[in-house]
Amino acid sequence: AEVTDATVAFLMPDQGSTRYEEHDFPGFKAEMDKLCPGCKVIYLNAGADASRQQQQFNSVISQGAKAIVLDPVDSAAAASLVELAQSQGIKVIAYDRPIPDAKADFYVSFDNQAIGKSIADSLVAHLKAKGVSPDKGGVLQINGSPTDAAAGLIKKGIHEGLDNSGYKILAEYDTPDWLPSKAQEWASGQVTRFGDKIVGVVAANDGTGGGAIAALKAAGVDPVPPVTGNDATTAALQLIIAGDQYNTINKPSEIVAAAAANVAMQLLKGETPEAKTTLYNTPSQLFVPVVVTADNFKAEIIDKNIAKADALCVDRYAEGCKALGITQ
Amino acid sequence: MTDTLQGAPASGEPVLSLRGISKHFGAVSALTDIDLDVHAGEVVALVGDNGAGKSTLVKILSGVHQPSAGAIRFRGEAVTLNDPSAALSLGIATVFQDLALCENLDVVANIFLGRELDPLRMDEVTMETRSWQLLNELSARIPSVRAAVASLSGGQRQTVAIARSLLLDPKLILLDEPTAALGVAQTAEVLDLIERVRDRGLGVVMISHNMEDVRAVADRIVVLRLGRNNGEFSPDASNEELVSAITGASNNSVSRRAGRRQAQTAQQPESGQ
Amino acid sequence: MTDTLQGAPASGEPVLSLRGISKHFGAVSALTDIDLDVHAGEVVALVGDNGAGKSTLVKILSGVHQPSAGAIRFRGEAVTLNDPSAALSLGIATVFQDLALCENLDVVANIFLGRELDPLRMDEVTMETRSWQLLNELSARIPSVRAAVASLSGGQRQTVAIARSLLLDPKLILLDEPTAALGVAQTAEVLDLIERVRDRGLGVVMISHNMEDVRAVADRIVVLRLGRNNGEFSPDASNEELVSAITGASNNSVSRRAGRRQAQTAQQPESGQ
Amino acid sequence: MTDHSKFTASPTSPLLDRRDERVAHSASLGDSIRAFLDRIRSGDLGMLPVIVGLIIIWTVFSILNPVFLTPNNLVNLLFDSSTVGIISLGIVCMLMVGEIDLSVGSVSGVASAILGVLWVNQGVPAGLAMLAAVAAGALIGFLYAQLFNRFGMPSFVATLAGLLTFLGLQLYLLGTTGSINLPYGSPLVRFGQLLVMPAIVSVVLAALPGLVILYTGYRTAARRRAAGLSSQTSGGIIARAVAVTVVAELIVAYLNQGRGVPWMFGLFVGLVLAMQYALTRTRWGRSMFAVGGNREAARRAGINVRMIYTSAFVCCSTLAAFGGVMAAARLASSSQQAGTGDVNLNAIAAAVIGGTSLFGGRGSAYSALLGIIVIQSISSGLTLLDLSSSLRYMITGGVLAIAVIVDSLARRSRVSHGRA
Amino acid sequence: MTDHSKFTASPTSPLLDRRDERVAHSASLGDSIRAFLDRIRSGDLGMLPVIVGLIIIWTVFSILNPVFLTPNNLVNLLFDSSTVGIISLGIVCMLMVGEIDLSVGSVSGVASAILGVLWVNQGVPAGLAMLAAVAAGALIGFLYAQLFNRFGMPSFVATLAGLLTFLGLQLYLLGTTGSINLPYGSPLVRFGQLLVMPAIVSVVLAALPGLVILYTGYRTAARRRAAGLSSQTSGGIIARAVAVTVVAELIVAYLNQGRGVPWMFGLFVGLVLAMQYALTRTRWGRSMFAVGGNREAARRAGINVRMIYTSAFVCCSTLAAFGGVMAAARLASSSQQAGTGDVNLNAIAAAVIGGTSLFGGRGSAYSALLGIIVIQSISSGLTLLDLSSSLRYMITGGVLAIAVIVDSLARRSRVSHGRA
Ligand SMILES: Nc1ncnc2c1ncn2[C@@H]1O[C@H](COP(=O)(O)OP(=O)(O)OP(=O)(O)O)[C@@H](O)[C@H]1O
Ligand SMILES: Nc1ncnc2c1ncn2[C@@H]1O[C@H](COP(=O)(O)OP(=O)(O)OP(=O)(O)O)[C@@H](O)[C@H]1O
Ligand SMILES: [Mg+2]
Ligand SMILES: [Mg+2]
Repeated sequence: AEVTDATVAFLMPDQGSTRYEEHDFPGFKAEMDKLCPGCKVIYLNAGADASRQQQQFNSVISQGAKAIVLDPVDSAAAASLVELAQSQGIKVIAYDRPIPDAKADFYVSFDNQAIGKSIADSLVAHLKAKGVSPDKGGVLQINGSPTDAAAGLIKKGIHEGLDNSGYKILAEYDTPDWLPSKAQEWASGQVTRFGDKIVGVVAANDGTGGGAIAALKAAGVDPVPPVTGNDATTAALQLIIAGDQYNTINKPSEIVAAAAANVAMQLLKGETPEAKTTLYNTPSQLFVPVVVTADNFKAEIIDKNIAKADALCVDRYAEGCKALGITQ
Repeated sequence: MTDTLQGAPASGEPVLSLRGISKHFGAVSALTDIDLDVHAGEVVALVGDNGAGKSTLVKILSGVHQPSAGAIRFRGEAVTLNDPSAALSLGIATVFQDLALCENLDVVANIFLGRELDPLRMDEVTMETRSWQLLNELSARIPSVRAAVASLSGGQRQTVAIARSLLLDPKLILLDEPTAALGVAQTAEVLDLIERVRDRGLGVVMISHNMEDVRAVADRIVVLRLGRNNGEFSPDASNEELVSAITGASNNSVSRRAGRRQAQTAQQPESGQ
Repeated sequence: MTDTLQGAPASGEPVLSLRGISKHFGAVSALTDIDLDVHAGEVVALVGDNGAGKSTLVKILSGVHQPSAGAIRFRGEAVTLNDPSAALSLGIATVFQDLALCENLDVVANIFLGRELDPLRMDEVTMETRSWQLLNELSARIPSVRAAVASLSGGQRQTVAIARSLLLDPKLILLDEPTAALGVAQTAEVLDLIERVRDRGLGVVMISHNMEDVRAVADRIVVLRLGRNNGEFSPDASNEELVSAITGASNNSVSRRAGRRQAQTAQQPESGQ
Repeated sequence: MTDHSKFTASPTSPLLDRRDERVAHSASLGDSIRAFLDRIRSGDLGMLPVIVGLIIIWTVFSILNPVFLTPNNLVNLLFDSSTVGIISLGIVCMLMVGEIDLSVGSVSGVASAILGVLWVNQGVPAGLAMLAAVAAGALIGFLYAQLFNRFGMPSFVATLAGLLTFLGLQLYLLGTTGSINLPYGSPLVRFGQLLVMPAIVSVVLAALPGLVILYTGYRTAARRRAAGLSSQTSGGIIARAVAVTVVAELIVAYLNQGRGVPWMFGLFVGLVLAMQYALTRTRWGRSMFAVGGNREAARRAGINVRMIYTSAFVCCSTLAAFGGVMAAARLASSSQQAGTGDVNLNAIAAAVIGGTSLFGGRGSAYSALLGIIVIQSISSGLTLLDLSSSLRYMITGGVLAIAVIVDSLARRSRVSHGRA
Repeated sequence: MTDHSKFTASPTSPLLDRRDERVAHSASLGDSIRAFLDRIRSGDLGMLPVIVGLIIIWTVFSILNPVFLTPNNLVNLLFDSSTVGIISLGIVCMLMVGEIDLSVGSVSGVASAILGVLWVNQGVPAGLAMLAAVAAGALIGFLYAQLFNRFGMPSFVATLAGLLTFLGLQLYLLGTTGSINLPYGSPLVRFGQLLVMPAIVSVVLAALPGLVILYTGYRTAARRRAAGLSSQTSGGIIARAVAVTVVAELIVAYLNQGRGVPWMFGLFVGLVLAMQYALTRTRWGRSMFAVGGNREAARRAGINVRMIYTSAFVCCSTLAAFGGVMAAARLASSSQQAGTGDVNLNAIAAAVIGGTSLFGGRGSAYSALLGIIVIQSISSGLTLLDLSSSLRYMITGGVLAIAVIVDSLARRSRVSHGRA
């Protein structure tokens, strides 16, 4: 059947990172506009509040949404939303975070656990390459919010990467609300505690990574040991250019969001989208994120047009950009 | 140093008997070694200068403050008054100088506070009727008993506080300057009231700065000065006697003022108005 | 219906002149159509029953309340008192019935509140010395001027409030029951004080329920009843006259009580004590 | 001097409470209306300003997106209001005595965790698990009361410590699993998500308040007449009863065009009414007002002040726990995030917006109802608009301010008319 | 009747303020110490209980992990305390007049966003950008004051609306970038992260308070003697000055064994001292206490109550904005999350824990200093222990309660001794 004027909702979980508003939603909207110019897209963000997300979910149903792309605040709690929607014949596409307890119509995502594992693996490889002995010390692990399910997945992935790497985890911390200042405060304490035994920091996102870097710099640690990140925010990319941060994860969310838009349209038309894998019983499409370091910076970020060179390479970063070959 | 009283109407054991009561607030000794007896059917007036410790004594008797030292006997038994409710349940009703009303509640609620009729389904009609009766007994001019106490005049509030204390069936009534803010008519009613409760056999302790009122109703006048007992007088003691016991000097501002006015009116009898 | 006064010391234009002042609080008319004049060097006593509207009138004059209707002239000019600070800056000092002290501040701070010496580096030593002087003038017995007002006795607080008003150099002083909580000595000092300020040419409005005090210092007695003017008397008006103007009836509780007591003492002259 | 008759039961006004000539009274229905208009002018309006604010908000949102006023959207709004509303009702208790509870969010979270762990993980029957969760809330309240009464710890600090402690406990209870799904289709979850009253039940329930007003109105009027007090006219009583009934029935009828009136909302309103009764018509409620207004005066009146505080703390935490259970039912999940975020602030704000004073001794149970509806209306209205998060926050703030400005202005006018 | 001599300057006590025989005075140094012990027994201890609570916390944490008491950890603690401490100082202003500001977190976030956008993105000089950020804070405070004074909107609601509005503004300002790196190595970031006083400067500064005590102590004593008032003995003044100097120098010497005393902390302490001076020694401060204690009495004393409220709101928001700038410097970043999380609650809690009353009219600037050090000590102590989040929350709550219990017990004893 042809669909020309359906309403589709795009429900995102929090403002913890800007990606939803800066990448995911624009990507989704652009693809929807292409596929179905007459369709209406409703975007809502739950601000990390599961009950608010439920309220938003109900609200878009009363607004007549026929397909809902849902990035759940609480993966478990979202199960009831899925059932509620499906009982009214509304399609639900799990986005970004899976909904293990209910069978959504489709699941499109980067794999959060894989993200955790990649940043940890990348850091371990870097340390080994530099010949840092595991006896010298260990790494700090900075997780995301203790009340955030996605943070839990990343944490699991980081452990997968670190537990058998040979490098000890000196200490581990769940950052309340992903607050960079909390991460900074904790990292400062660990610097006094472990001194130069810290050979690296695995931080679950760019914000907490930035906090750790600030703590290391403030304690006068020089050179700053490698610190990971995730999300490829402008600030983090600049820190990589400046040599202060080791890596981040480039999640071209637009691509995933576009995929979600495609799936939504197919479901609305009554077609069955093609599933590459099945996760939690749900047909799924998983994208593999890329770890960005100084080495592949130009190739992954500039050449793939994730960020513009002239936006990144402002004054202080110009020199670093030259070094990385981004600018001449 | 004190005129001890001879023919007091005291009979049998006193309702209330204090021995050696002291109270310190930090470095200040508000009361030192106070003795006091009150008998049934007797009105004891407690007089003294500002800050003499009268209200502190009343607060100790009503369980608001705990004494630093000393013993209290009530109806022959040693008691400790840890709490105002302890004093209330013994049968000691108090009208406080600062009234202690809840400004956010209306007149009826204040009068019946802690003694509401029908705790689970308050009987507002009966409470309101009773309040009007009490207030009329005291000649109060209150526009509405449903107005919050915050909107009442000073005298109206004082009447409400007095009405409160009439609700109980106490053995001893403590009145801390009950007529200070009252009009002439209301004052007369309160003095009448004091005489009525005395005649019903209750003990009354009244604090007042008005020597005329004191002499009108008191059976015995106890003077405090700087937190110590400073003599006991009969109501027919002269004004000068009382004032000099209160101020601790026979040459005081009261006598000076009296002297000056006498001289003035003698000199120029027509310039007064 | 009123005894209009003949030989008042009023001369020239009054300091303060009210015409047709009314004040409504919701459904209650606290004041209706009040006229009042106060001249320089004159003590006007404002008397009336509880709730007669005396304090409301004082609050209007001190800018606390705004009148619902009527005109105020001060020293010949029509004024609107939107705010207490407006009244203060015109030279109207007030001692309120509820004192209006800050309980969390100490005595010195309260006395000098709003008029601290040296705003950027308060001169505590001078303020403290001056406070002691003022309080001693009033015969106050205050243990320490560094104690918070919350810890003072009722009379001590009233003295502090009166001391406050002495700091200003006002044209008109409003005293709302200034002696209600004061001891005999302090009352005498305050009455002296009123006479002194009168002699310095200030206008004084004094509210009191004590007819003796009123007659002692007032040049003119203005009676309010139920929010209306109810006559003006000279200080040598008889007690009965005044009381019946205040209560609105010649057969009132005061006269009844007086009659009863007379009868009593006549019958059994020895049973009094 | 001929007017002293005014104070001996004058023939024109023989009623006990009508003898003061300074007070203007209303006798007829027309007079009542005039008095009411007078009160409006002088700003003594009770809940009216908040309702006006609410109507403004509703009008604006329904202009911006007509979906807002559809019955089903309102039904959702009522579902969402109920959970935080119940918590806010507890806050009203605390504010009444002049104290505050910052930990209601955490306590509701702990309750939802207990429910999930006991019911789903341990297999305890749902009823028992609910009971345990609510009892845990009561225990927490009792604990706070001990800290407050015995150690004199300010409630702000005690409950701040509790906020952290019980958030920790919640995380601990949910442990590794993170969150627990409550069985979809179980009565509890159905109650929280789906169950609405049958139309006829809702119509009957909506008629009840009017009937109660009629009955108690007549009874009280008769008793007052017998006691020689002024009393409401029959006309006045009937007018009020009819007005209340019409409004209630209209609301119900409108909601019944959609899914209908949620049972959960019915429960919430029931709790509000019960609390309002307890606060205004029982000695306990009177004591709460007294303690909040003047703690020392209440103590001197012989009120057991400590017990009143204890009851307020227990009441608040118990309602918070119950609200947490309801929130879990609504969400069909006991999650680590339950009770976090803005639950605390919303619950307190609802009570304050509804007109309960933060400083004690002034307020009503209705403020929780009205306040939470204001807050949820803003929230629900904004979900219907396409806005970026930054705009959304700014508009929420702005609308909140506007909703309250009406009330504040009314209160100001009340003050300037000497009625505060 | 021989004792009237006591009231005409008696030979034993010719001083104006020593004429009341009921008061026990202390004349010699020994007497002073006895009076001090007396005060301890009666619970009139000022800041002492909080300090005792702090010492308990420090002891426990240093037993659990000796790193806690290393100079460098304490230096970190002081850095971290300074930012929220400055915000908390603003809260002290608000609490002093009996109002509250819930939006300090958002305001600090907006300030940090303004700083980042102007300085880094727009290339405005750092100093100007800072000024703009702080001015924005002042403007926000002025806005609140208008809502409060003109519309009578309760500060709780006005600032709650502000919390949301300014969070939105912060997100809006940071817009697409999300967070902005402040240049490492710039003076501002170095100030926030690295700059410590040279040892000699810190030693000199630490000696200042003692000198000031000596100078003003002697001067005041001389003036009081001249005015016929009782005065402190030289012994007492010297003892106090020496005690303060020794404590300050010991702290400084210890910190100098590590990185040294942060300039940022010096700035914070300077602000605290300035605020304390303003509150206790100027007419403005006196008016703040008066308005907080009894608004109506202050108004009747001719104080411009509205202006005092305005100054409190402006002061609070300005300090919040300045704290936000400092926080951005500390983190070397203006992020969307700046000022969110527990900044609000920590800032308010610090003031309350330090002994400033939520109900107005009682408190001191020192409470912000002490309170924030308590809170940061708990937080810093816990970062040194490897704990799961759930335990971390529970322990934070528990430790907070214990820190305050000491103070609460002392205050109780004060009440029972009639000194509250
Ligand atoms: N809570 C308190 N803390 C400290 N001092 C107090 C306290 N209460 C009373 N005092 C002091 O105790 C003394 C006696 O006060 P009290 O109120 O008993 O006086 P009083 O005789 O009632 O005076 P008045 O006639 O003025 O009412 C006063 O000097 C007062 O300052
Ligand atoms: N803010 C207010 N709101 C409502 N009614 C008020 C308010 N203030 C005063 N009233 C009413 O106005 C009337 C006059 O009060 P006012 O205080 O002026 O009396 P007063 O003459 O000073 O009496 P008293 O001798 O008892 O002090 C009283 O009936 C009182 O209830
Ligand atoms: Mg007294
Ligand atoms: Mg009065």
